[in-house]
Amino acid sequence: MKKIINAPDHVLQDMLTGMVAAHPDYVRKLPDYNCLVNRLSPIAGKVGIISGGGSGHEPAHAGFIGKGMLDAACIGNVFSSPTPDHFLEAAKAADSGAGVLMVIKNYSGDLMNSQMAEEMAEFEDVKVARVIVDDDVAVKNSTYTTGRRGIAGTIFVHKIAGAMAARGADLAEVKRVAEKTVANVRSMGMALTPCIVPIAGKANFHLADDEVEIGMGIHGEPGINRCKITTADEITSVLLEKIITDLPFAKGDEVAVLVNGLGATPLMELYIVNKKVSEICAERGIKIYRTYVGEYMTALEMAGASISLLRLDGELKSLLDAPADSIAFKQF
Amino acid sequence: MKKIINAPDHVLQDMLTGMVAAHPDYVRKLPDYNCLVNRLSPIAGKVGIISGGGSGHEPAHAGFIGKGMLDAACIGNVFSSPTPDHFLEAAKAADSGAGVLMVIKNYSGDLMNSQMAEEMAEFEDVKVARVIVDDDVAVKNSTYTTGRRGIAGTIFVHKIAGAMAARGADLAEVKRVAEKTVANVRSMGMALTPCIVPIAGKANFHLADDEVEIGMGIHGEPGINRCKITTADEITSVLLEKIITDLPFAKGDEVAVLVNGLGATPLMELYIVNKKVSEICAERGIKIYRTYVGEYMTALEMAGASISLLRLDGELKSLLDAPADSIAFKQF
Amino acid sequence: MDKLAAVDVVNIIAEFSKVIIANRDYLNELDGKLGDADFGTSICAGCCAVEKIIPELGSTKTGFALGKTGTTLVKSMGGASGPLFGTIFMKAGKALGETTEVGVQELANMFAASLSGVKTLGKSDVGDKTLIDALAPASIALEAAAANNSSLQVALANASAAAAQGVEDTKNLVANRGRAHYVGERALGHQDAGATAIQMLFKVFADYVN
Amino acid sequence: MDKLAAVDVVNIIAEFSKVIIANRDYLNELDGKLGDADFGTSICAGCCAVEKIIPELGSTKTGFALGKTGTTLVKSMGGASGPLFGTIFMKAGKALGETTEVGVQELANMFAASLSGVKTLGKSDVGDKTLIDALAPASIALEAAAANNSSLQVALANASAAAAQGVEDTKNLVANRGRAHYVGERALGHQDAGATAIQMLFKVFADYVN
Ligand SMILES: Nc1ncnc2c1ncn2[C@@H]1O[C@H](COP(=O)(O)OP(=O)(O)O)[C@@H](O)[C@H]1O
Ligand SMILES: Nc1ncnc2c1ncn2[C@@H]1O[C@H](COP(=O)(O)OP(=O)(O)O)[C@@H](O)[C@H]1O
Ligand SMILES: [Mg+2]
Ligand SMILES: [Mg+2]
Ligand SMILES: [Mg+2]
Ligand SMILES: [Mg+2]
Repeated sequence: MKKIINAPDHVLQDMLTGMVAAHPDYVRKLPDYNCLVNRLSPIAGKVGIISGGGSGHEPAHAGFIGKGMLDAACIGNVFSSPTPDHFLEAAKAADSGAGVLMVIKNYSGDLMNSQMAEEMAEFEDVKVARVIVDDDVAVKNSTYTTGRRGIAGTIFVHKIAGAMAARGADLAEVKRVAEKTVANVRSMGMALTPCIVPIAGKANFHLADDEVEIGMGIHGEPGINRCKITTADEITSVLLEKIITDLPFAKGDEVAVLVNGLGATPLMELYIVNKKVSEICAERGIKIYRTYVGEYMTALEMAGASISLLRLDGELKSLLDAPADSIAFKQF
Repeated sequence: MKKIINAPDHVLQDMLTGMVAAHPDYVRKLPDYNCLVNRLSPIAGKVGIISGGGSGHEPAHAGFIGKGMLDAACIGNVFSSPTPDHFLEAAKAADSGAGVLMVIKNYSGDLMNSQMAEEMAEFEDVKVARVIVDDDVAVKNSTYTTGRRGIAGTIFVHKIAGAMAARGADLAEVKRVAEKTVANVRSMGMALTPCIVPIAGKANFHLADDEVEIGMGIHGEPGINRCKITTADEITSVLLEKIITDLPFAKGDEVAVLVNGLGATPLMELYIVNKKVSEICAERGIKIYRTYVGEYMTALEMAGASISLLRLDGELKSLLDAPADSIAFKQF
Repeated sequence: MDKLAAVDVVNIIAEFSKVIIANRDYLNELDGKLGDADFGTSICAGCCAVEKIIPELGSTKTGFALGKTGTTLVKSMGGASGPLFGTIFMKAGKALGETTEVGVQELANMFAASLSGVKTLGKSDVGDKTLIDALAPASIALEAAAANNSSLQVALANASAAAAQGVEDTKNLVANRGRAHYVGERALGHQDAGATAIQMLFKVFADYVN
Repeated sequence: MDKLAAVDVVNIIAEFSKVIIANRDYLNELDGKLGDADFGTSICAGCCAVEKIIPELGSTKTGFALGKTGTTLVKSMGGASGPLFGTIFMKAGKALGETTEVGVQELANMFAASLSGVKTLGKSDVGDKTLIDALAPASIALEAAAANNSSLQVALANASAAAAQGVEDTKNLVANRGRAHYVGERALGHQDAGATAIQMLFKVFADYVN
């Protein structure tokens, strides 16, 4: 294991310290909790949006703290859900009295810990709602899930819910658009290399020099199949085919595209993937409204990429278009 | 070699196509030239800012096209300078009549090709000035350079020159602040793994499982020494020591910090590096004015990071603070 | 020994923590076959946190130490197993409440509560190749012992044996849903890590009363 | 053959392109010892582009084909060697200008211009372990031949031999600056790739007049 770290069990704290040092204008850390909070939150009258999950997916989730996106994030150890008290404290810090939406990816750990936090929040007079993201079309069940995994499509949920909350909508309305986003977003990924959880010290699977894993999860969970690497065009076609037929996305639909790097994939390759995404969408009469290319939801130093498509209507478009000023997602 | 590409000699064209497809609101491509141009450029009365060099450093350089930064970029094959005609066409596309500043990193190929373009520009009635960035304190000479290499500090030159041009300053003034930036920025990097130039198909050096190369260049050029990997704190100290004593940065100085990933390094690790950067600066009485952490100047899928420090005065601060809306560098 | 007092419950919790900590690598290894090899690390973190609060567990109420252990596990473990093991202890503690003595009937009540809590939270059931496959048979054994007026020793020996058999049975399970589902046939032959920790818990109980 | 006509210059350019293309891998390999192993690929791309414009090089002016070859190399090569090899041909072409015949004196003039162009553009000199270490001795040989009124055959044979010796000498150079500097002692024993291509150019000239 070759990493720029101090010790496997210090990575979370060191990272949080480094993040706050880098972005004091965006975030502060709650003393004693692995929670970063928008420097401006709670914002009077605004529904709070929080996200939480294991670390190792940076910039997700704390990187999306900022105007028009998240009010707070709680961060667990690498690939491991934070405990309920961290979810709870993040919610409390984000709550202005208008309630808090928790954006949770569909993993048993995240689900259970956040559910406990939701129950605990009742006693603290914080109104909490949850939205569960399960955008990954690769597999029905996986290592940590019953049902589909939540992956990069989560970014769209942050963006849309964040924009709706910024408009002053109430918790029910914010939850409604978040669920609408979940209902309309589909994703799938693939990987070229494994990643190493610092505390484990070694990769938990192996891919041969000419193999890729189609449908790989963001913790290295197996996907649909392992095959010989082919061209970017072919790989993109396979992922997009599965995504498009799942919803299904149809001719005339307008979509937002997210080509997401898993950590070690050069931006060059992500753009090469996007070339084919745009070609396939054009062929199928799917209109691309906006495209995001970069690292949004990573899996440590895994090489690979995921593609997400979000079907848009007028409401989602205007929410997606709204400005956002978070650490890692900025839009004028 | 395991890459998400279609063919080694298609990577540049495929990437350019994918970039334009992703960001049609930011960039257009010049037909027949490997140049991306700001959709709004030339901007009447504004000095044009262009940057150019080999590809493989994404988001550099085309990713910095946008309001308050670059008007155009010309892009060569992987790690190989574009030819003079591409520099020339980028300059012509960026020129509103107020002249064009070329931001060039100090590599023989980039220097010579851009110099030829500068000479050719005379005949096309485009006023061109060049600024040569050589911020890497690691080695005096290297594979492609006489003198120091230009690395991630280049981003600051784009930002400062871009902001000055946006203010309406003339070419001489824009060049002055660009040179002031070069004079005040120092960088150094390190790598954990090599990268593979697609057309070569194999890494051009090897690092053992427990080795790092201190002072590594952004094309895999050797640095100061190869040593056993230690902690993030120690590695950061070594880089920063060299950077600080070079200028030198002194107690009371105000600086901008850039912790830059070389491609495969998780953002988590970059933040861990930044933790130590902020600690060392605090110890030394160097005041951090702004910090940027992320991938700005990469070397394909190389794992590693570089640190840049820019000493600021009032003028540089206000130019650094100016808003920017480029593809990969956005600031409200 | 006929009944467990609050102090016995604390001793059992302390002993359970010791056993778990000693089996960290083994539990990681088991999790590695079906999951991400972190269950040992995770529950060990929980038990270390529990060890630290042992001095604070003194009370005459038997439910107190269990409840406090549960919330400590929830706060210190994370992952999927944190809320589950936390729930096991929290529900057990809640079932005992202010009771000062724990007999066979109380044991049956508390683990029935644990079981139902885990099923609700985990949306899982017997046969999913989880800790439930050890907890459920142990719970049934305790209820049978209570119905038969068995001694504490016999009741806990039966529960421990049932849990051990449950763990053994997980080897033959191919789950239809949940985390073990995706590995499918590959899961065959491997016992579940969480179930193994449950078996350790019942063994500690059984050994303590002997 | 006493003088080269414009058509001979074109033939030589065509032959040079052929030789370079045939030596692509070899030149890459040489560059790999001191640089990034792309010189063969790079100059080969240049020569392929030149081969395509050979039909357009017809002219009575000897400078025309050389100049056009130079700009083609500049436009198609990139890297460090593109501007340098482009300059060699462009400056040579400019030195000949509208001249219709190239004798020894003209050869000496044109390569002197090339050499000075390369030195200025590359900010480099003899001893830097670059193509200059082949070009400079060849250029000197041509000037000597012109001073001695040597025949075209003798002049080019001497130039070719001088370039070859220059390439050989690069093996013993440890550059003080420039790209070969950083490899230091490790550069010893390896000949420079650019110099090798220059030697090939002079060999093509020499062979052509024989
Ligand atoms: N939904 C569930 N219901 C019951 N038990 C579960 C469930 N999910 C996981 N478990 C138990 O938790 C154990 C895994 O815990 P752990 O490794 O800490 O969690 P994670 O899957 O988050 O890494 C499994 O061995 C299993 O017994
Ligand atoms: N500054 C310079 N002056 C003269 N020749 C040079 C200079 N830099 C490089 N060269 C020549 O160019 C050759 C390398 O060319 P090439 O591999 O195409 O360039 P790059 O270094 O950009 O990869 C070297 O073998 C050397 O002869
Ligand atoms: Mg886990
Ligand atoms: Mg090169
Ligand atoms: Mg696990
Ligand atoms: Mg080279």
